[in-house]
Amino acid sequence: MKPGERDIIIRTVCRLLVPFVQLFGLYVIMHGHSSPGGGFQGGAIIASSFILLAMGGGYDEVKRRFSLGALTATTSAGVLLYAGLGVVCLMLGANYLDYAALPVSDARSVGMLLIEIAVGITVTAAIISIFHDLVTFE
Amino acid sequence: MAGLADLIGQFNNVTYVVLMMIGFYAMTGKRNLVKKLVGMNIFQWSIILFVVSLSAKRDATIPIVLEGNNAGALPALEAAQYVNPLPQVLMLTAIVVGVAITGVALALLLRIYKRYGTLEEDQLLERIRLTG
Amino acid sequence: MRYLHLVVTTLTGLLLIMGSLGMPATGDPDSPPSSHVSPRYIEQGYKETAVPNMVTFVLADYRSFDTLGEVTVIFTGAMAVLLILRGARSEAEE
Amino acid sequence: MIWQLDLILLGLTVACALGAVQVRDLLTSVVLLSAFSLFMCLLWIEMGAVDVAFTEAAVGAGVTTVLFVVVVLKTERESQD
Repeated sequence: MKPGERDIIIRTVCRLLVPFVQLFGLYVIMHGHSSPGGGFQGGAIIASSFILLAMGGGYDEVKRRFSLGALTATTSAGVLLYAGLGVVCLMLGANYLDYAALPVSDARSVGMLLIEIAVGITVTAAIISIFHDLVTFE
Repeated sequence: MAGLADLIGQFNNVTYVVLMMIGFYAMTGKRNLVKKLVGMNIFQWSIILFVVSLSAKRDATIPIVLEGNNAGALPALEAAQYVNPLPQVLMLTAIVVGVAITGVALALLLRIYKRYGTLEEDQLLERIRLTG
Repeated sequence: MRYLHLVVTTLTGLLLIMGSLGMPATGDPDSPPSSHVSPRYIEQGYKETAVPNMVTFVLADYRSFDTLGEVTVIFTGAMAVLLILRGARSEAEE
Repeated sequence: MIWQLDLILLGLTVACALGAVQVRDLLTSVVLLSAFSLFMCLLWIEMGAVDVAFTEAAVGAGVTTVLFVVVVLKTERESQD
């Protein structure tokens, strides 16, 4: 076994666990309305699934799956989605971030779900980005 | 029994001060920069402990509305039944911001180690003086 | 001077303990933080927003500005790490 | 709130914090910090702050520890004090 290589059991178990961890993270984001959870927690769980992949398969495995530019763009996309929802409310004639103006039923609940998704995207991308920068620094 | 209840009520307040003293001691007294960062994290969590302690209430349940006991009608909610959600919200965001702060501090540590080759404060000061 | 930090730590701790003895006891339902604005959130929030989790609706609805600020702070943290570490690499390559 | 449980958990957090500050091996220090964070998480469940406890378990005990371990392994493991 070469120095940078992991045992096949660790590698396989980590790779098998990753989709379940990611699914649980999505569940936590989506179900934050009626149980403990939300964007911050779900984002951290999805980010830690990538960290698990890095621990199991070596960091090159993870780097093949996303580009750095896309990671930075995703970090900004979450903040822009959040601020953009506020601007949408402004255009519909209400105050900034006043979701009651959205033209759907249960508007405030739907607005909160969008906010949680935006927060989740930002937290996921930010934690992966920090982890990537710390690991690849020579 | 009033004396005992008062004493129990002050546990959290005293413990947050003790944890804060430990963190403050690590930040001022230890010379290793990673130790200082560990102290900073303990300090931060002691403040979070203090604020979350303000939200606790005796004989109250978690801040999620109990549904389904009478279908259709909205349950009448009493403030004394649920713990205070406001300090929890503020501290929820503070924890996640703490990770971002720790990340920036660790990045600075890596840069310092690359440039000076040490993380001990006294050796670091000496090398800074030597190289100018 | 060697034990100055211990003295400072002990003094700060004693002052804080003295100050915190006047705090409301933990678990007091009528303490000032629990009697000002949070009863309004607990009693009216579910009717107004149809979301059962109180932490979620205070976080994402009533205090949405606050959360926007926090998300911006996390974004800024990620960008700061990027500039500190990846900026160093391009500096070394030049 | 159960005050007996509260007292035990507060004692454990203080012990973990003292250990994390005093031990010389930095990797042990980081792992003790993670344990400290996990006891804090239990303390918050006991106080009824489930969302904060969830965040703490995911972020404080998970991600922070990984970041610290990465830095300790990339620099020195021994500390002078």
